[in-house]
Amino acid sequence: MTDSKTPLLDELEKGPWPSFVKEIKQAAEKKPAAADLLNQLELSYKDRIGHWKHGGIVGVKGYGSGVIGRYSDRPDLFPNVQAFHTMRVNHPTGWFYKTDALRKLCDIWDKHGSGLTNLHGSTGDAILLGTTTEHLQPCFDDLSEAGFDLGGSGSALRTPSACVGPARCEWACIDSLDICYQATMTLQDQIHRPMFPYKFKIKVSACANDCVSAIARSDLAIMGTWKGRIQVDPAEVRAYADAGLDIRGEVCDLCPTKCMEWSEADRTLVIHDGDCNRCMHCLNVMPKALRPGKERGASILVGGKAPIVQGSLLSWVIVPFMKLEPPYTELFDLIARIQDWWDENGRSRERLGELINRLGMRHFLKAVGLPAVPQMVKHPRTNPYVFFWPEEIDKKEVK
Amino acid sequence: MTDSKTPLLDELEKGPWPSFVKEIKQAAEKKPAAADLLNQLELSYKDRIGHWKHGGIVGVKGYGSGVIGRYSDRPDLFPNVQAFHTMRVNHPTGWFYKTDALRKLCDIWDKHGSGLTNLHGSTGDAILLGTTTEHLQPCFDDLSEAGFDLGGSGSALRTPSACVGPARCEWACIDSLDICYQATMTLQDQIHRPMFPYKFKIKVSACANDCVSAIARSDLAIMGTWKGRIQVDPAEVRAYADAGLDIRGEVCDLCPTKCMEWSEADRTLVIHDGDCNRCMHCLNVMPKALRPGKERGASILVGGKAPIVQGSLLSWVIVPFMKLEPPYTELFDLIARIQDWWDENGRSRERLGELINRLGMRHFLKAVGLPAVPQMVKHPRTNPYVFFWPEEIDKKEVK
Amino acid sequence: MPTIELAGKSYEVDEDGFLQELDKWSEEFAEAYAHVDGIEGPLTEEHWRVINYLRGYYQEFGIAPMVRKVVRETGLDLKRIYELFPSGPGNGACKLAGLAKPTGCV
Amino acid sequence: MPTIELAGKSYEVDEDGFLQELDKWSEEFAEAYAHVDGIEGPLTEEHWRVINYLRGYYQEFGIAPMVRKVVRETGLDLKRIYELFPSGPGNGACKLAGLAKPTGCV
Amino acid sequence: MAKTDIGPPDYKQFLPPIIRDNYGKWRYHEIVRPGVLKHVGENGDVLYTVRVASPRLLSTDHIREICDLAETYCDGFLRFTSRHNIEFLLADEHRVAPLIEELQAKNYPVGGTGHSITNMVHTQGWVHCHTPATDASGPVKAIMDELYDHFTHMDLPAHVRISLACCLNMCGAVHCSDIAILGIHRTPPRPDNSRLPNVCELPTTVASCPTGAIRADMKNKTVQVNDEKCMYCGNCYTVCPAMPIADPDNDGISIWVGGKVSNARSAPMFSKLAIPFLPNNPPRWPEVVAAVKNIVEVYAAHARKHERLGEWIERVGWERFFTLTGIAFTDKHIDDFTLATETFRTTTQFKWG
Amino acid sequence: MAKTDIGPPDYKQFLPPIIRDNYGKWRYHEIVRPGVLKHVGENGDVLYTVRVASPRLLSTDHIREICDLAETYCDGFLRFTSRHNIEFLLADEHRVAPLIEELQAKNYPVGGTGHSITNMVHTQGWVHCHTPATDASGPVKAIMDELYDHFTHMDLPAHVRISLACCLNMCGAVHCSDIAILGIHRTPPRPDNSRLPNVCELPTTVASCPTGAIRADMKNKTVQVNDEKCMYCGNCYTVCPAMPIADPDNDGISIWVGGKVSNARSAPMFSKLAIPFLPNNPPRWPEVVAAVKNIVEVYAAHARKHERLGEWIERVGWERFFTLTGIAFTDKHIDDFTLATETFRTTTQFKWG
Ligand code: SRM
Ligand code: SRM
Ligand code: SRM
Ligand code: SRM
Ligand code: SF4
Ligand code: SF4
Ligand code: SF4
Ligand code: SF4
Ligand code: SF4
Ligand code: SF4
Ligand code: SF4
Ligand code: SF4
Repeated sequence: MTDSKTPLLDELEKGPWPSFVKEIKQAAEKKPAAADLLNQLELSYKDRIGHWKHGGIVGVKGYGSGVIGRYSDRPDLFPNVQAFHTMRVNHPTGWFYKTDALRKLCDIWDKHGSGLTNLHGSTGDAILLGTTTEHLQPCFDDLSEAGFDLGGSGSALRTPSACVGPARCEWACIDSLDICYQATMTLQDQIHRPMFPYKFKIKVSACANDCVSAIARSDLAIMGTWKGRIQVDPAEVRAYADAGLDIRGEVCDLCPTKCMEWSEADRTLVIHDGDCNRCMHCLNVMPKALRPGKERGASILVGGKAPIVQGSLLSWVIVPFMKLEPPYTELFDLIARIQDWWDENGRSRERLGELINRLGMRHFLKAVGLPAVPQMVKHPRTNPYVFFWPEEIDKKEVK
Repeated sequence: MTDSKTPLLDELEKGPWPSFVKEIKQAAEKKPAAADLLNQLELSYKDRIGHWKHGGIVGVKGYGSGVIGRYSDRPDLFPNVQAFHTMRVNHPTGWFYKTDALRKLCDIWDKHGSGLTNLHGSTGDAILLGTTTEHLQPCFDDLSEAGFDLGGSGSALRTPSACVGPARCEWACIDSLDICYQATMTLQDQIHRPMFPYKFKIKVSACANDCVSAIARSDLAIMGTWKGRIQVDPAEVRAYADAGLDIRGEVCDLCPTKCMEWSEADRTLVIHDGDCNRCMHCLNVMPKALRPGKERGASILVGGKAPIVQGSLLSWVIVPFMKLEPPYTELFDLIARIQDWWDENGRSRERLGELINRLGMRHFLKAVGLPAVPQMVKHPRTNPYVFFWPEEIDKKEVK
Repeated sequence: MPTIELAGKSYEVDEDGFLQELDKWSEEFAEAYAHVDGIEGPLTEEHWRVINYLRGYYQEFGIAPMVRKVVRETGLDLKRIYELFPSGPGNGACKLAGLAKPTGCV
Repeated sequence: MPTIELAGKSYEVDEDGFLQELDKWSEEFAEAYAHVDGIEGPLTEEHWRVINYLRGYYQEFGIAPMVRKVVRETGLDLKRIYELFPSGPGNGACKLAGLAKPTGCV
Repeated sequence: MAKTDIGPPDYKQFLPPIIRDNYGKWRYHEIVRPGVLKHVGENGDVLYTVRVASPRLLSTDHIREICDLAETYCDGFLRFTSRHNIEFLLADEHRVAPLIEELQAKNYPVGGTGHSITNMVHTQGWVHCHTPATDASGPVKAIMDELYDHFTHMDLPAHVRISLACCLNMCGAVHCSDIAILGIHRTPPRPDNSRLPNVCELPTTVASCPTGAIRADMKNKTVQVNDEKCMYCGNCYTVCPAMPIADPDNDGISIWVGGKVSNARSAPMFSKLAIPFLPNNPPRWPEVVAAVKNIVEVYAAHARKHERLGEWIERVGWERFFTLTGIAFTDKHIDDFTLATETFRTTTQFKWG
Repeated sequence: MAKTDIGPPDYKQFLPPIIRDNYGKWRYHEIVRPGVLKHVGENGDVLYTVRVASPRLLSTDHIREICDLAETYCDGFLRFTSRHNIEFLLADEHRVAPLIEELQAKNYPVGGTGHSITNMVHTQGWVHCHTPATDASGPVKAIMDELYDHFTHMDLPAHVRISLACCLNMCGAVHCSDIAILGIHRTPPRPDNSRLPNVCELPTTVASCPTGAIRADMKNKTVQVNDEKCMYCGNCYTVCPAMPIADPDNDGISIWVGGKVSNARSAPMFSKLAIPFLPNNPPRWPEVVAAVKNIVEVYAAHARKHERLGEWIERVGWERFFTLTGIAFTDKHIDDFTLATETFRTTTQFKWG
């Protein structure tokens, strides 16, 4: 054995996948905090338990969010991580960077922090991993100077994110990047100054493939889709067939609505678009031959979240189709109405989906002014416990 | 218009479907109670409201169930239905009768009651509709004399029922009639003397077609099934094809597991029995060609019920396969363990399914001694809220 | 509502003979009423064991106990209870004990 | 646990400066502690409006009120509250009000 | 005193000889015409069954007439089905036609087999129950008059099972029917505080409410109903007579579709809400009859062979169902009870209508 | 003082010119080899993307190295993906091969496109969080070392998305992953009654418990945990620091399978429990690695092309999944939370195994 102080972690330098241990060691060369992180982590590997204390509430002036406080429970052993807060930096939409901007981030972080980052956090922020309370404000000042701002944390709007969309994808039915960016800019106050019952997440995917997992991970999911016929290029369809694609087996048979027919004889593909539910499968398999329909917009869904407290939720359709063009007034108005209802009625630590579930979808729809449509449900209710509104009841005096 | 006293009900004598109004009028010729029933019903049709008081608790000696008490809320107008109780007579299993027995029932009911019946109630009893408190005991005495007994009501075992099964059906995988009859006889005490938290229903269908709706309407459903290969008669398969049956379209394509292949070329049907889930569809369409496999038994399911209180439940698989041969010891032992656990833990008016739901399937399985198997679930849990038994936990002292 | 006369007092009862003013119950009521439900002779210690248990439970919890509880707590099996109260614990014993008429499941 | 000296008294606080013995809170504590959170000068009526509301709510319900409530009940909008308490209602105002450290959602 | 606990008569004594001989040994069956089943035993024996509709509510004299028929044609053997039809059991093929002739002469509908609409399972309604929100026998009669031809002809894509229950207790077990007709109340119960303390158990009454709308008022030994949380299920009335709920002006009928019980092809399914409310309009409930008929006809026109109503809807989608039937979708169709989230659409997969 | 509320830098300034020119006008794409996408614009422009794996936890110096690469080959333009991979964006086809060459020389895995296993979404673990039941980066590294070839080769039936979350908060949003690795505690929290009154809000703590296992002890201003009702979710610890729950001997990992997010073919699905518990065995978690590998290999051997893990299981049935993988089915797999009844098998349709 070596006389390494981190024999367990050293094991994780081996193997073909990039090693986070190497990263920490690299930073540790310059940064005592990174070195103590390594040492504390080794202890965790030995003890099989974390060595951070609970919580921590620190921040920068004028903001209530953007920093996660963290303190070691063994400051005696690891004094350089006694305080080891992370700063959540709002990423540029779509996670696009020019290197000069990235380098600036690195410089700032070398100046103020551990030299370790997460690119990116699973909400999407550029996470600067580990600094002390004293460095928070100066670090923020430098970030701001460099054109960066913090992302969300706490009971705030969290940093919205978007799929790469129109920047690099042929299927984008909406401008996911612009919508996300405009939402981020418009709702700055909500991001920085927590004022909701709990966190609120917005994600934008420009088609139903949902490359940012909007439907699973956001309280409000905006997902591109289209109306009308899928655009078919018959020649390219034949080209796929010629190239050996089994169109019946790989496309038609897997179409969830079985609305496609491939005729081997005359080598044509017929799509009964009225039955298509725009699942994207056929387009995914034959991108060169099929394109989304021309009338484009988004479905809006709400309620998605991880399990705590009532169990995980996938988002629910509340608007089947909304045209989305700048300045996205209809969308932002709707978001405002939704947040207002939630903020007014939600209990502490109650996500939007849980509130709708507790009070009933009908109350939500009425409050935000949306009509009930069958697209909102997999199927109508099976239980007979139906409420009627007072105005629907015959008011004749009951004997 | 006529000068009928029942102009509204008279409307329901018209039309091709048999008329219950005619039945009541027929009985009314002999029975004042039937006449007042007609009159009270006419009032209900006028008022659009029932005219029976709440509840009523009457019975015969030694029994706590079998009679539903009923009193008119207008005895002033309809004195002959002031008391109008129904007696639930346990039907002969499979609803088979010889006319002499049926005639005996009629005679007894003409002597003691309104002359009106329901053949049958939706639990399955022969319902004698309407008599007075005084007549209950003598009527029961006569019934008993004639070889009939009362069925269940209240927090008791309800009259079990069974599909026609082996008596007239080629698909019967178990002797539904014998099982039902033996259960009825063995559990007499539970039927007549309510002692449970709530009602308990047992139904037996001899195959998955479930002609007595066991899966939807009973706390304990016994449903015939088989293991091994479906018996195929290739000649008869071909005969169906020759007669014009579209075997691919009407059989294979509708097979839920897609485990059947029909080759038009060599006119043979291949079934991948390992994938078959014994849904019955192919046998239903080609009864002459396909028969259930040879190793037969039943799946046992529990928990089915109507919506009150927690919402409707369909029954849940708890034993995928049980051989069922007289004297059905394994079955009756299991029923006893189930009822015992329910009776011990159930709250008042809590059906078995609701109790399992409240306490958790794992507690139920442990108490009744059944192993967990994947056939019990549509899919494993999606929430991470997993309990471990104390004995599964490492007991080392927690620091 | 019918009225019934027992040992010189009058009680309001419903069609099934259940007391409609529960606070009017007394031991005399039960004794006098026993015959109505086909109980011959005076109430025995076993009858009283059931009645007292029912009343105690009802007073404590506001509901009638489940049959299994009655059996366990009185030490009388169901067969015996039906011998004591031919119309059963619900119709017979509860009625004598002056409990609200059992509802729910019929 | 760090200890902090304010106006001659010593208080146990956690790393973030939250009071660890809630019953030691006093108006003097709040006044003396204000500077720690970057408040210049003495606490104003508006500061006290927020602090008193927080304390009253906490005493009544055992929890800190949600931000919307604070805004509504104090009549101070969120912007003003951040002016009064630069580190915000959770970190700043609750700390001075001597409430338990807000947890949950970070 | 009468013998107790003797149980029902042993059914075996009621089985006709041909059934006793072929018990468990049937080989296959055919439906030779609507209402007539032919079962063939392994040994070649043939049993004919003639199925006729019954109003279920039968007078003793009518039963005697049925007995006469059974004696004339079936050696006195007959049975009833799990859906209240009457089945005449004949070992002798030659008696089948004469039986049917006499049945038709006497206006007994022969049918209910195969891809038809068979008898409606139903309940007591105003005839005998205390909680109904509608009548049972009346709507059944009115509906079946209208659907009569679907009983006597096997002209539908698959079996259609229609059931009716007059209140949410669902004695008709309508929760898994192709089409379910369900009586519903629409106004909260009205606690009678004077009677309540003497006739109701407070804890039971409170516990009876699925939505927690009832609070016990311990001081007055009565209860209070939070009208906003009450969805009129009537369960409190079931356990507490002093909480009447019937309301002639607001009681009525809801229509549910797409349930099934059999495991054939698809797993059993619950019925789902199609029409939240139709008025009680006796004696013939024209709105209800028209609604049921519309659903049946739209289904008949669009479903594929062997496809039950619910299977058809699952295939084409609920949005299409509402479009094709012209039924309005409302917020009442959206679940808000305990498992509601399971019914919300958690995918962008849907059709425009 | 710093300017606040400026928001992130405008992404448009970071888009390479070819993207600005073709923004919203891409026509199709191809995967020219694992890790290399070719997007073709309507005007014929071609953009190459080279995707490489990242450990996500990056040192500034390493980021600078990445910047060097981007400057050499991509005029300084790059992006990160929603699963933490790095994408080099090249307008010039000729620079693709040299870039890949240098990447490989520097041990950057190129891949993660198409029917492969791409980077694992994951969380903080022992590196930075206070509630983890396991580490995050360590298990990810160990698993991806083992599945490395599936990153660099598109040799699976469909996309396989693996995620890890170190506690039930599920910051890795593992609830909809093909394979999810989830840290779990297995012993109840241990309230510290001396600290609790000063650091926790009682109502919040009580409300935090999904199963109602916590009761407030008003007198002592603390709480009591009913151990039998506690399923160790740790949510009470999140809101109340005085309820530590970590337990080195009983914390560990559970494995979940069959979730997906996309709406392609099938609707999004939650992941379902496959293995309730595997021990924390640092530094390389061999049991976890073996379990994940087994699932991947069984899936690869049996699923059809384009069939996601969950789609495959839905087709063959869960009973078959357990048989093929050899994973034991236990009572823990059976749901007992609020929507449990929806997961029970309400049909006799099942396979024997
Ligand atoms: C950093 C990050 C994980 C990561 O390594 O990427 C993270 C880290 C924490 N999350 Fe998270 N969450 C992160 C994304 C998520 C996501 C994923 C997402 O946003 O798409 C989820 C699931 C989606 C959702 O919101 O439902 C998520 C669901 C939670 C929850 C459970 C919330 C719920 O309603 O179920 C908590 C618990 C809480 O809020 O108290 C939580 C709480 C936490 C806390 C603050 C721990 C706590 O209880 O106080 C963690 C701080 C870790 C640390 O020390 O740095 N985190 N958290 C992610 C944020 C980085 C970023 O800003 O980009
Ligand atoms: C007579 C009958 C309807 C009929 O016309 O066929 C019937 C009639 C009543 N049922 Fe029922 N139920 C009848 C079969 C059913 C069924 C169907 C079945 O058994 O297959 C169900 C649904 C299946 C189930 O049990 O879940 C059923 C579910 C109920 C319920 C709700 C139970 C639940 O757990 O959800 C109640 C309410 C209650 O128990 O308090 C109820 C209560 C009642 C009461 C006793 C009313 C009450 O609340 O006190 C009705 C008495 C009517 C009367 O005045 O005669 N009845 N009841 C059926 C019994 C006849 C027989 O013995 O053959
Ligand atoms: C007589 C009866 C059983 C009894 O013990 O009384 C019965 C008898 C037969 N059923 Fe049934 N079923 C009977 C109620 C049921 C029920 C229960 C119900 O409707 O309440 C069901 C479940 C209904 C549901 O799924 O909602 C039922 C679902 C079936 C099925 C499956 C149909 C499907 O595709 O879903 C078959 C198979 C078939 O017909 O192809 C079947 C087939 C049969 C066969 C062909 C069995 C046989 O080989 O003898 C019998 C003649 C069917 C016919 O009418 O064409 N039987 N059958 C019941 C007649 C009721 C009636 O009067 O109409
Ligand atoms: C770069 C990225 C978006 C971004 O903004 O960062 C992206 C980019 C593309 N996705 Fe994606 N997807 C990306 C995350 C996702 C996610 C989210 C996730 O995994 O967390 C999903 C949902 C996953 C799920 O369902 O669980 C996702 C589901 C898809 C699908 C649907 C796959 C399916 O059959 O279920 C397609 C279509 C396809 O590939 O056939 C798709 C297709 C594509 C295409 C082909 C779109 C295009 O034409 O450019 C892009 C290249 C795909 C490839 O890797 O082969 N992308 N894609 C993400 C790359 C992550 C990574 O580093 O590996
Ligand atoms: S979500 Fe759709 S539009 Fe967005 S990147 Fe993915 S495939 Fe393209
Ligand atoms: S998008 Fe999906 S549903 Fe529509 S045609 Fe293509 S495969 Fe079928
Ligand atoms: S359930 Fe099966 S065995 Fe019984 S009668 Fe129906 S089809 Fe025949
Ligand atoms: S019984 Fe059902 S699952 Fe089995 S082969 Fe026949 S149709 Fe397929
Ligand atoms: S459904 Fe309701 S109203 Fe109808 S019989 Fe049953 S309990 Fe009575
Ligand atoms: S009717 Fe139903 S919902 Fe309304 S109070 Fe009574 S039990 Fe509750
Ligand atoms: S999953 Fe849990 S332990 Fe891991 S980072 Fe999120 S909150 Fe912390
Ligand atoms: S760990 Fe979870 S289940 Fe256990 S007491 Fe805490 S909140 Fe409740």
